[in-house]
Amino acid sequence: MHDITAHSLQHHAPTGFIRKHVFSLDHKVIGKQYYALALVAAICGMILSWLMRIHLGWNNARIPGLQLLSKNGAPGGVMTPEFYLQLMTMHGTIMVFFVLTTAPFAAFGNFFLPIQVGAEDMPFPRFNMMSFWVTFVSFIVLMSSFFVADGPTLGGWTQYAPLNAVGAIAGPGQGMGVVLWMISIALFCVGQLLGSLNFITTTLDLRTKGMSFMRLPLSAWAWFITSCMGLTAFAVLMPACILAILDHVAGTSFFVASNLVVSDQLQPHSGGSTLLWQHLFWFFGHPEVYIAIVPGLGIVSHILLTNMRKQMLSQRVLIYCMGALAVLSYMVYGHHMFVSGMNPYSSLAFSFPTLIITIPATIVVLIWTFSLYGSKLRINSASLFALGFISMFVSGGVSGFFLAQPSIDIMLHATYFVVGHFHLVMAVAAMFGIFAGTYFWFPKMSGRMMNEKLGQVHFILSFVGAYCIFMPFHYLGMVGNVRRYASFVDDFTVPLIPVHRFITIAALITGAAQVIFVYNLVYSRFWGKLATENPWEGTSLEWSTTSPPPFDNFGGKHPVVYHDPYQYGVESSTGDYVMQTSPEQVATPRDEK
Amino acid sequence: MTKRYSMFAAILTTLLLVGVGTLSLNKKVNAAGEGSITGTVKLNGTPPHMRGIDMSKDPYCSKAHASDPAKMETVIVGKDQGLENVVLYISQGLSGSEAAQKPSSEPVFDQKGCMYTPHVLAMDVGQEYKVTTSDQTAHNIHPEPNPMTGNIPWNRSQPPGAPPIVQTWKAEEVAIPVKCNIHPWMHGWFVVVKGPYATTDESGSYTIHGVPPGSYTVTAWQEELGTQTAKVTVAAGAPAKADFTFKSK
Amino acid sequence: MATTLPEPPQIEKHRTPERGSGNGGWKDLVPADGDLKVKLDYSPPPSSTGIWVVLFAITMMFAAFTSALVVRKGAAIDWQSFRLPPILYFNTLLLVASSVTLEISRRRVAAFMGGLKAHVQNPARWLYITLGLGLLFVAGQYIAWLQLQAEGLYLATNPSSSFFYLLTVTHALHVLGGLGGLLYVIRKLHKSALRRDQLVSTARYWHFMGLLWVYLLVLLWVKV
Amino acid sequence: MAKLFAVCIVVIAILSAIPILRHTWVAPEDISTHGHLIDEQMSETMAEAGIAFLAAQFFLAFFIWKSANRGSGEKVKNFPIGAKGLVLAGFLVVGAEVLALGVFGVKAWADQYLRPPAADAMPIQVQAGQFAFYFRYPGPDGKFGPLHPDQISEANQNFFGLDTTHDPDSKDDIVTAEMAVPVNKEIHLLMHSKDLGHSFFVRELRVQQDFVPGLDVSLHFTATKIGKYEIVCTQLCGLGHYNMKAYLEVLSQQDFDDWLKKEAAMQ
Repeated sequence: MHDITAHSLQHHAPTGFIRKHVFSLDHKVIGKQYYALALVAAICGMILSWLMRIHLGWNNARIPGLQLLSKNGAPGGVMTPEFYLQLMTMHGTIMVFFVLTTAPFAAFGNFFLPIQVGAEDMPFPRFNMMSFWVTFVSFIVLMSSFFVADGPTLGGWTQYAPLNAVGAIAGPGQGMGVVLWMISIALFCVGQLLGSLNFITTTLDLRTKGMSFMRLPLSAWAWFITSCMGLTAFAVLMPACILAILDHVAGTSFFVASNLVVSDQLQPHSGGSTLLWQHLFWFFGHPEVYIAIVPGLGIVSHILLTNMRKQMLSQRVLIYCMGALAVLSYMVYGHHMFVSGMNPYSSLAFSFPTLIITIPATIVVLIWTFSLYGSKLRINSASLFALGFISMFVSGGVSGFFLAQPSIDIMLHATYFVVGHFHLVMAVAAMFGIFAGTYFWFPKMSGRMMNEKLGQVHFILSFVGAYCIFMPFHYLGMVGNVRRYASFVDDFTVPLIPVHRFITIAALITGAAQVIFVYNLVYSRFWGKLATENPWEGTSLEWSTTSPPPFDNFGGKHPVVYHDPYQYGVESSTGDYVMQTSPEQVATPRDEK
Repeated sequence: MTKRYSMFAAILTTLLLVGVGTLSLNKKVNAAGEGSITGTVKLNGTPPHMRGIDMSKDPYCSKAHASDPAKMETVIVGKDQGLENVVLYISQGLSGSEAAQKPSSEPVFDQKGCMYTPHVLAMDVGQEYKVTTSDQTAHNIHPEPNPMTGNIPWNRSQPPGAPPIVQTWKAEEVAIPVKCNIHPWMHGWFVVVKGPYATTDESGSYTIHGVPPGSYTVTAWQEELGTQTAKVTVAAGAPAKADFTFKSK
Repeated sequence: MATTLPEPPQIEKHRTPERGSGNGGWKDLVPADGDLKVKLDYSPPPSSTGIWVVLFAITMMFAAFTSALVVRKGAAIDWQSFRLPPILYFNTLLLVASSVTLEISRRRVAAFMGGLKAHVQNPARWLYITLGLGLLFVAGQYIAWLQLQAEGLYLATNPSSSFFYLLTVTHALHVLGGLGGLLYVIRKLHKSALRRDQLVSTARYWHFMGLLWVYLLVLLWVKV
Repeated sequence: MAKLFAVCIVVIAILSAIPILRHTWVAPEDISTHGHLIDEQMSETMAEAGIAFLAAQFFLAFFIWKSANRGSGEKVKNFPIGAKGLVLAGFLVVGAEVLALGVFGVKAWADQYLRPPAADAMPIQVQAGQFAFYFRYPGPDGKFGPLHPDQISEANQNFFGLDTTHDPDSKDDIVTAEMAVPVNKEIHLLMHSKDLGHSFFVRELRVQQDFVPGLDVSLHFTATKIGKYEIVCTQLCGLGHYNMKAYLEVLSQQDFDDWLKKEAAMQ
């Protein structure tokens, strides 16, 4: 562990393919590896969601070739209920863990956190490398469950007990599938813990000369806060997974109650507590949602500032709000369990902090929106996606008003309203953050620009498409359409089927639009036009080095920081901005102090 | 040296195998000469009350039984006390090769009106059987064999219009309960035996075909009333007779 | 035992501010007028910050286990307490002793590196003793498990035994990790490439393992 | 592009609001005594959230339209109300709003969960299992017999594991596959799970509650409208989850008594 610091002291760029591109210790390469993993995972997850949507729109329709994916799950191309649930579980798991957690946090964070604080590398590069490869293995383990006897688990990404522990008798995929899921997630936790260790120490110890905390860019702040959350959350999920594996394999009874009769067979377990799993899981699960979104907040602020050419009304407030969100996220997890049989008084106790969360969230949105006033907004793919993020964040946020209240949750719990809510506020918003970050930082990561026209087409299609998909979910939920149903046999859901078909078509089109992005990414990587050092006229440290940065980020010398980040809208020799590294003195437009 | 010996052994075994093979072939050839066991299975006493089944959970099912309400099928008594769904098989007296013969017909287990037809499905070890559905609602088929026997439980659902599920059982087991979790009242049996078998019809009569001459023990199995055995001697051509009477509990 | 040490390493000075990475970042602000009044004030090397992060994660993990235990026992009708194998108390002594020896060796090595005592005889000795004690502890835990199994208490026998194995095994694994750290430090010392913060953070980890074990022992003693 | 984007935002915001305003998709009519509280809470929240939603989207669109691609000559300005003002507004407006919602919300929640059932409430036990609900009425003696999980056998339709030969209390218990309740009578629902986590959700009743394996929870409600309604499971419980249903018959007292007699005869 410790000699790694020594290693990074005498920095030599590795030679040889393996050390350079596969088992690399360079945080930049690791960041790219994370990004690639997230990209692959996202494509898998999206394809799964397509299959689900098709099945929901046209029940028991033959999907030609589906039987190739799973002979038993889709005999003759007709999707069985269990296969639908398996797809749903895998979609959720892949997206939440391997896309929304890895891309904005692990991928961009790895690449840019050390650069933005002015360090050569993370303090523990070997742990950093391990963190990626452990995550990679956990992804492989998860996907491998598609190929075991009766497929992956169908328990949903929350894997509620005792369904996750009683074994194959409870249904297909509950045998080997669950075990693989648990192992995969436990490994994932290890990977992210190692990552958080690096992020935190980087931010605390490796800031360069002059880089005080308040001079950190907002993105760096977001990653730092996120890594603190991750450290706490994943360190709780891992033990929970261990307990669940023991219940499943070793016959212990942590979560499984006594006298359960599954499919006419009395289970051997005794006295376990079902709610215990929910408490442990959601203590991780709710912060996890914020782990997915907070980096987005930081990235979006960073990008907006660069493209508004002026300062936010207050950077500090944004930082405090992100911190507040992080802290609150641990006090509200119970709002996932209002009707779970938990003490009704604790439901109330959990509902108030949940409502209070809307305050910092609202303030962030207000600051963003009203900072736009009087700015010289530059419209490009990056800023468009950043602005789209705000819109999505609002739309997904307001539905939180409803779900935060136990009384209304009686009506909306486990309906499509919830699905619409978390997809907008977490999934789509976070995805927009990822897209924005990609368009914004791609020049720095690859040394080439992305195609602007394609980017904007991709944006407008994604923006409209996302709303077409996820707004109707709320309406379905308000009627009382229950989620996680493989098909709709309830009489009253029949009139809703047209809505589902509309959603399905929208999903197919929007998904297809993502091909533009992938094409743009691949094409620009090799044939895009070369990027300058500072294409967006940004001020933070990543723009003061070459694109792509050299192995040690700053070519041997060490940047010295003279300014707060985001000195935009000033008169200086360079134009309307001053780099953090330039000693030039300018009248800061409106200082916060 | 050893190599040559092993070579010799190999040739010998192949010869033996061929011999056995031809023998068993001969058996098939003179199948006409084989006898059969026939008889009836009756119930002694008043037939137990078969409780009605409330299928209101799934409107499709309850519609299917709108005219004639569904009842449980654990003990079905036909005209003059004949017991239906009793499986008869030869528990003793069959040589290995005879037991190894597979009947030609493929047993079919259909799901109709959210009930199993037949309620009891007899089959040979390793014989392929087919599970079909005639319903417009999805069922799941969930046999739960005894883990000791080495039969592997499975659980798959069959949405409307899905192709039949074809499976086999690798070990003898009397009997494997089958259920549908989506419709908890749906319950049936797989009876896996070695050698020839028969199931009684609604009048309680049965015939086990293809029994080579010899003396055997025939066992009759009823899910509720248990088993009975009888010794019979089968002569070539002439069908042997074996009647059973179960006492109602 | 390779204990012959070459020249004592140089006295540790604050590293020159020129290197950005690995030596701690500069907290002092550079005023916008550009002239650098740089005080020699730097944050501790990453490894000694990192160790606190690691310890925090471990704490969270065992906190989760603890809450699980409390909830599970609270809900339980089937909880059967059993007598802890006495050897555990002996093991505790071993672990505490190892902490003491490690502390001794840490001071010696520090003094040695600081050049205060140029000729400390074999600063590695106490490290070896600590290592031995640690190994003994793990062995002792193993014996404790064997004893329980002899009594017919296995992992799945009862929630109480489940939690006992869970907590002790997880802790033992972490102790093994600490032993790895010690071996690493010893190797570095013999290569006279040891940095003080490496020894310090290893020591912190080890002491934490001791504390954690005492906590677990009390927990098990009260609850199980 | 900026203008197109701004227009998109406005159009989408309006389109999303229309179905709400026109009540295109609304929850089925409430048939319970406590439901109106939830519905009122719902509409209040909808009003506040809706306004917040529209306002935010419009402001966003407006500022994008105004400030996009302004000429290099112009200066950047700051919004007159600085950060302090906004933060204050956030705290006061949103704080008051959510606080109000929270406080009012307590009323609806309390009526459902904190108020104990009336003494004369009619007890009914519901058991959830893969993938069906079964209901048990105590019969004339008003007592539920004990459950014997080892005797549960769906094959013999002994869904609860009753031992009618040994337990006198179980003898007259009536087990049914659909749930009938007399109108305008408070029901005390005792919830028991046979195997896994399930949930009991009746939209019209404004009632949803999870089953907790190994822990029996209870629920109380009063149905006020005669009719047939759906009971569905909302807790993922396996492959048949989507088809885990039962029907709730709200009957007049007279019909209910007849129904109970009929069911008793079927035992």
